[in-house]
Amino acid sequence: MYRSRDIAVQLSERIKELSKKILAETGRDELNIMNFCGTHEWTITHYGLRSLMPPSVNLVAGPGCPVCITPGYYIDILIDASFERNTIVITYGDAFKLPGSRNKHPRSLFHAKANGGNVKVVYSFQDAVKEAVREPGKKHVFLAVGFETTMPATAIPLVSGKIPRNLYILSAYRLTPPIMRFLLEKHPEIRLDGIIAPGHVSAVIGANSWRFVAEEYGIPIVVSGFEPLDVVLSIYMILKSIEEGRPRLMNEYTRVVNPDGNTYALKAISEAYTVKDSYWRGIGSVPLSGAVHSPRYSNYDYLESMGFKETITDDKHPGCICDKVVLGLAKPTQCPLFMKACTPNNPYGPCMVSSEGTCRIWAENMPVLHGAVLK
Amino acid sequence: MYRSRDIAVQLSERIKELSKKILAETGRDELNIMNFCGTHEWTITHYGLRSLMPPSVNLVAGPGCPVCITPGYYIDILIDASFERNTIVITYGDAFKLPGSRNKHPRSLFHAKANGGNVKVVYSFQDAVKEAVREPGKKHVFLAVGFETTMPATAIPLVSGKIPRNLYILSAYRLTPPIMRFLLEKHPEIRLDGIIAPGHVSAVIGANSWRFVAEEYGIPIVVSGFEPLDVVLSIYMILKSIEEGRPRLMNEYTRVVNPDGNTYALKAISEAYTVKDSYWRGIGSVPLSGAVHSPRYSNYDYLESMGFKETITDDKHPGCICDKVVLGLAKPTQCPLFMKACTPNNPYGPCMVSSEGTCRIWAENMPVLHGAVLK
Amino acid sequence: MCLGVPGEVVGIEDNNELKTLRVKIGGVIRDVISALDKVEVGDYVIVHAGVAISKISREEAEETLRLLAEISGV
Amino acid sequence: MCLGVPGEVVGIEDNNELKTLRVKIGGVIRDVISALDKVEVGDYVIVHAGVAISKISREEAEETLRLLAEISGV
Amino acid sequence: MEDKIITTLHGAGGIESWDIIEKLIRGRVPRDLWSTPGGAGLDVLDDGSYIKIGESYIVFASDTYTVKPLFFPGGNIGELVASGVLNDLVMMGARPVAFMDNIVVEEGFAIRELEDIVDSMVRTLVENNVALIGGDFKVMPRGSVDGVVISGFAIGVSGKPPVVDAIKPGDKIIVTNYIAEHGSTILAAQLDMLNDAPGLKSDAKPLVKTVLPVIEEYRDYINAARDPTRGGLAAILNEWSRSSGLTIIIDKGKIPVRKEVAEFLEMLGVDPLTLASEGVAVLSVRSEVADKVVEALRRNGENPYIIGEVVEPKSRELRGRVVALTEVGGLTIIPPQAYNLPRIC
Amino acid sequence: MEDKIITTLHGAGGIESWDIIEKLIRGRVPRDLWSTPGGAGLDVLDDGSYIKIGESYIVFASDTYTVKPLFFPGGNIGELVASGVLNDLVMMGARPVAFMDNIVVEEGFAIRELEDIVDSMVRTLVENNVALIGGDFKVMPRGSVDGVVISGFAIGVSGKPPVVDAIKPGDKIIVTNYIAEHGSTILAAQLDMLNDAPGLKSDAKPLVKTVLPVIEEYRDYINAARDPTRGGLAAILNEWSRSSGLTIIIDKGKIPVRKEVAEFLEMLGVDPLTLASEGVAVLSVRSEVADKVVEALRRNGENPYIIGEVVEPKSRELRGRVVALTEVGGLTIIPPQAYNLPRIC
Ligand code: SF4
Ligand code: SF4
Ligand SMILES: [Mg+2]
Ligand SMILES: [Mg+2]
Ligand SMILES: [Mg+2]
Ligand SMILES: [Mg+2]
Ligand SMILES: [Mg+2]
Ligand SMILES: [Mg+2]
Ligand SMILES: [Mg+2]
Ligand SMILES: [Mg+2]
Ligand SMILES: [Mg+2]
Ligand SMILES: [Mg+2]
Repeated sequence: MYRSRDIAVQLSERIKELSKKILAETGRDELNIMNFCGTHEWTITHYGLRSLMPPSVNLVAGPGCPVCITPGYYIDILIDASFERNTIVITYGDAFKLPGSRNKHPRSLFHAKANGGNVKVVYSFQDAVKEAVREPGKKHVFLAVGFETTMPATAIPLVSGKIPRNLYILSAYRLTPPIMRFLLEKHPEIRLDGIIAPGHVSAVIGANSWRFVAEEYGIPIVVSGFEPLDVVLSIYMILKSIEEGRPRLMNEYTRVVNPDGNTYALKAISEAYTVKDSYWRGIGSVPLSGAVHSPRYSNYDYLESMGFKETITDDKHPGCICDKVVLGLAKPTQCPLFMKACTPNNPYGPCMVSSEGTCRIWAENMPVLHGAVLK
Repeated sequence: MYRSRDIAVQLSERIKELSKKILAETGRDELNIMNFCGTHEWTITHYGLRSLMPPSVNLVAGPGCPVCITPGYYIDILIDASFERNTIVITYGDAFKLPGSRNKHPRSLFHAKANGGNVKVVYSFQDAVKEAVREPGKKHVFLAVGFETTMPATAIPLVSGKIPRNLYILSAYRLTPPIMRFLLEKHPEIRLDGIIAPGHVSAVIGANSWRFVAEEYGIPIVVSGFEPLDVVLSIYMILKSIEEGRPRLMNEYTRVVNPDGNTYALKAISEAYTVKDSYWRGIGSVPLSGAVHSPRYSNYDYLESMGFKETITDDKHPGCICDKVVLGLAKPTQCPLFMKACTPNNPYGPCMVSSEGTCRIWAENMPVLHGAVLK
Repeated sequence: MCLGVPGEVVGIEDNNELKTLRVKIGGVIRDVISALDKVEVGDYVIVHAGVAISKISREEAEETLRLLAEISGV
Repeated sequence: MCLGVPGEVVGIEDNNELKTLRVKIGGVIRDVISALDKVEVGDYVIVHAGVAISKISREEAEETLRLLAEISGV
Repeated sequence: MEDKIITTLHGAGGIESWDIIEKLIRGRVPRDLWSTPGGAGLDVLDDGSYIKIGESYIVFASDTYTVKPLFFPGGNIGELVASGVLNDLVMMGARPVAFMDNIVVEEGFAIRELEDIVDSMVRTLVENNVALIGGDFKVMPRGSVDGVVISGFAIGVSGKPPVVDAIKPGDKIIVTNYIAEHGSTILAAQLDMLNDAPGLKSDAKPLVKTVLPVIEEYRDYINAARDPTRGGLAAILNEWSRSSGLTIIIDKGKIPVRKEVAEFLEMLGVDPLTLASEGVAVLSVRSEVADKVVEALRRNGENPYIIGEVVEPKSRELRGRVVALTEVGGLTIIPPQAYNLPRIC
Repeated sequence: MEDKIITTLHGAGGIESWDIIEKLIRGRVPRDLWSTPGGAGLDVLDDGSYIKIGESYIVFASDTYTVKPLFFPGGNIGELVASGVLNDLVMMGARPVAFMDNIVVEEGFAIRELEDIVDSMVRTLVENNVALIGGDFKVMPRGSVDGVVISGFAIGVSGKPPVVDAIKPGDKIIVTNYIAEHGSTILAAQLDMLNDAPGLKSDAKPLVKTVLPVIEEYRDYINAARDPTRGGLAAILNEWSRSSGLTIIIDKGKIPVRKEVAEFLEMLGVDPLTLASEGVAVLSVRSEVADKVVEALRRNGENPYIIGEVVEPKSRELRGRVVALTEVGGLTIIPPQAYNLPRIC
């Protein structure tokens, strides 16, 4: 039902009508709707939702791709660790090909593995626990990337005391409301007419976490599910709220997200982690936007245990404008390297790496993004 | 020159004449000459020397094949060791396929390796030292098989203090004069008309070590080299000494062997090793015929360090008459298993394993051993 | 980010402190960590990276489908 | 047992306590442990399992060959 | 900065594989030795190659199987190598007559398991009346190879010129059966999820009896045939569009993916279009016979669907691209992406 | 008690190899599928196989190379796979026309080295005017395979029936060049003795230009041809005598072994007869042309010797045996023994 072609076509008609009306009433040329979350971007691309939009409705990808914003020096550290005797680095598939900040080989955990580093890809943190139990004589380091959605994966086992002593966690977790606020605060130049808020993040932190967007910045925001019709419906809801002149917080994903989130999970998270200012790749330091293990669990914290200082180095690759792309401030086609020195086959910047990276998506979908018609 | 066909043919003529004369004079049917040493056996087989002898001259293989006489329980111990974490068993090629005493898989170091045991084959003890230096975190055990010739390989490095602490030696060394005396003493039923003494053993211990054979037992004995003509000449010398009625110690291999041997090497051996009663596979315990590390070097002794007691178990395979074959008391064809349950392809007893094993040699050479002619 | 898939809870195991759920995700049955306070067999949950992070409300789901039908007129 | 091959000493190295010889065995040049008291470059030795266990006397070798020739009449 | 070592991407069947084969192999062989006179080889880089002897075409295919695990639901490496290599001949329109197997096995491997593997391989050959005329058997020391690797080499004959892939505008694209069955099974095995996903099963099977007769019957109307192994359907369609400069449009809603497979892959975030089949053919046929081909395939026991068509590119950007009409009616480009990892986002 | 796992002996080319191929492969294939009608395959277990198409014989050979090290004095695995597989065709009396390579490479392998390997392989093919018409390229994860393994498949044609080994009483045995050159080089490399033995060098080379013309010219007089690879000369002569029931007598003094090779092997106690050559042929030819064959080979640059002859067995025990007249005039049996280790006694 959430993938019905008939409903999609009809909804897309409603969206066309509504946008036409809004543009006529406001005298604007176009409307910018930011999908914060990388998985929304995946839904949009995979189901070709942009081609269902009228040309005046831009769907702008936001900073919700963890591959794009994870600091390169975490990767550098783990590349080195993977070559240590008796150390095994464990990662989700997503971060496997993420380049570090150093301009030398091996540049990613994928390449480290090809060069003989010990790297394993797992589907879940529990698989990492199993690995560590299976090889008690070896040190294991788990790269914990992700937003609030993913934090329970380590927080719940941590507070339950179920993690073996030879498994360390490198917390690359980042928090989403702070980056949203940072974006709206520091970059007023980007005009957003609506925001699609991350559904599964909200399942943990609650829909109310986004109320400030509507109330403080006057931008309609919808917590959305990830089926293609969820997204199309969310866009419709945004336009409707613009049309009505009532920018507000809406929840399209009520079947999963409630106003206050998962308080049980949030308790575990706040027990296991402490919030602190953190670096976002290419963007810079964002206040209270990251998480380290709280003192009680600091013996599981890889950086802490190994004595690494989180010194923030500039990990932009020269010429790459990924920072602007990630924040929705520029389109990939504005990057001089796009499809020249930087291609999906041979990525230069982080946004070209992951299948959710905006530059990668543009590179692969240019023909349809540009509105080329088939018949 | 030592492989000249012309000389060999002429010498073989002389041997025929001489043996005819001796048989005529003594009224005997045949003459038994024992080649003590496995490498002499190799020369005899490889160059087809038996086919150059008259039918009345039997060349009988003696107990000088280390593969045949090394106790199976050494192999059992090392098979187990090869499966220990961080232990590497190192052997000369000769002992690689030698079966242990247990009637279950894996039966040899070769099979242990195939099953995942850590086993390395080296050309020399120095290669074992290199391995141990290269992998300092692992325990290495070197299987030191051999007679006096081979003892300097470990004795010299031991007394020079040049062996890393992670390299242990399992001394399976055996001494040759004691087994010779044992054979002559305990088995007067085997009538030997002459003995070819081991040339390279004698290079270390000196030709005089064999004087007792001639003086106490009245059997002519020749220290011989390993080229085919060395062996043929030695046989000639034995016959000559019989003909002259002067059984004595002779030295055919004067270019390498002197009367007193290598006193420098003997000093190192007596510093590093202590003589003791030892077990010979299938034969039993022979007084003062083996060597363990002397107290000063006992921390390199694998059995001592690991607390193994040299308990002598019967490691004969039921039905196998290898003990008698090794002592020259029986021919392989007298074994009921020969070429039935025991073949070179699927050896049952130790004498069928090595290319020097008497049963193996007979199995592979029966057609010519039986005197089949070609034309 | 945050790929999540819906599944039905078909079993619950409480290993002192750490609760795991046996979840049927289409034809796949998998043990996942529970990040849920209260959960029962028969509940539908969202599984993300091997963790059940949220329950799914059947009524709300129907409500959304109703809304879709209403707006699209299909 | 005891495979031994003749070779010519072409170099000597004395690493405190352990003497090694560089020996030319036909076309092969190999470092072996010396079990010999006195040895000089140009000497011929018997190498067994990577150890020089004995020197070879050129005169005695010739004597043996002479003996072979004499007995065989070749 | 290009990487100077081989990575698993080079063997995954996507762009990196095409590149390395281009640079490492094809670029090093003089053009006149890409094939024999009257034959085809590196010049076509198709499922197989052929030489011409008199009026006959002798067709060859070879592939090496390195699959882990060696035994999986629905088959094992022995069945796989036989059916995989025979299928390449079928895709060329050739009738397989003989096979050679080169087996490389690790010291310590259980003979019993090796027998099971060979039995499966031989059974597949026998069932299709293919002779096993030779091969090789090598043992590598423990730790030098993981279990068993088998190279298969198959020989087929054809009276007509073999099918060399050249799609034409107007062609219909037919998929003969459910896709991604093999790839999803292997992925589950590698993630230790086979117990979790009991509905998965490799589709490994030879197409000699079901697809070959149809190719033979409609030979003059079949412009391309390929088995979507490494890289899956996405890789093949991209190869076809790229090499022809045409556009392929597929309707994602029509691609046959079994429910159990779709659900499993959705959980992992992996696209079924990128996963291997080992008992499926993709055909590009002239539209006038498309329905008849579907019917004939169905009669032979396959489960075929017309999933799309070939068109002239409507813009420069659409040259050589594969466009999909999605389930909800949107348009998206299908890139050739062969590296599949579970993802959390 | 038989061992239930694969050991390195099973791949060494001696009796254990014959046994496993018999039990594992040949015993599992129905007799009517050992070859195609008019062709030869498992029924002859020769250097290659063939099928018959009209009046032409299409001949095939395949071998997998797992050699360690990959680079050695005198060549590398790329040159080896090309010349080795072409030589099998030459031994069948067929002219090679095409080649396919299946490369399996370990993740992390240097592309530069792989290029060197492929360059050598291609050069060997080009020099012999053999087309490279296809193949496969697979990457295995690090640790799953040691470096590079290559399977080669070669295709040749012959107007006459290929040479299927069947020695006859009275035949002379000819060895075309020095033996054990390749095997001793590899053995030295594996024992880390290459620096000690600078005179060693693999003989890997194709025999297309030197031996094939001679086989073609004297085809009707050549009863058997084989390249003494795994197992060396000892294995081949034993195979021939065993399969024919005849006796082969060789004169050890006439077997060409280069001095450097002989000296090195004597030091280790390894028999040159059991070590591989990769650029040598052994021929069993009717005595009336033996000298002419030797002369023709020598004109083509080879270094041939008549080393023995085939006779009727003079006793039951001599049936299927290889007897050697030794350097000193003694007689000894040459067993097929393929496993070579240095020994101290
Ligand atoms: S195209 Fe490449 S270099 Fe340019 S912004 Fe995107 S990722 Fe960075
Ligand atoms: S034939 Fe076998 S069983 Fe009999 S004595 Fe010899 S080794 Fe022992
Ligand atoms: Mg194919
Ligand atoms: Mg192929
Ligand atoms: Mg294929
Ligand atoms: Mg199947
Ligand atoms: Mg094709
Ligand atoms: Mg051959
Ligand atoms: Mg072959
Ligand atoms: Mg071959
Ligand atoms: Mg060469
Ligand atoms: Mg042949």
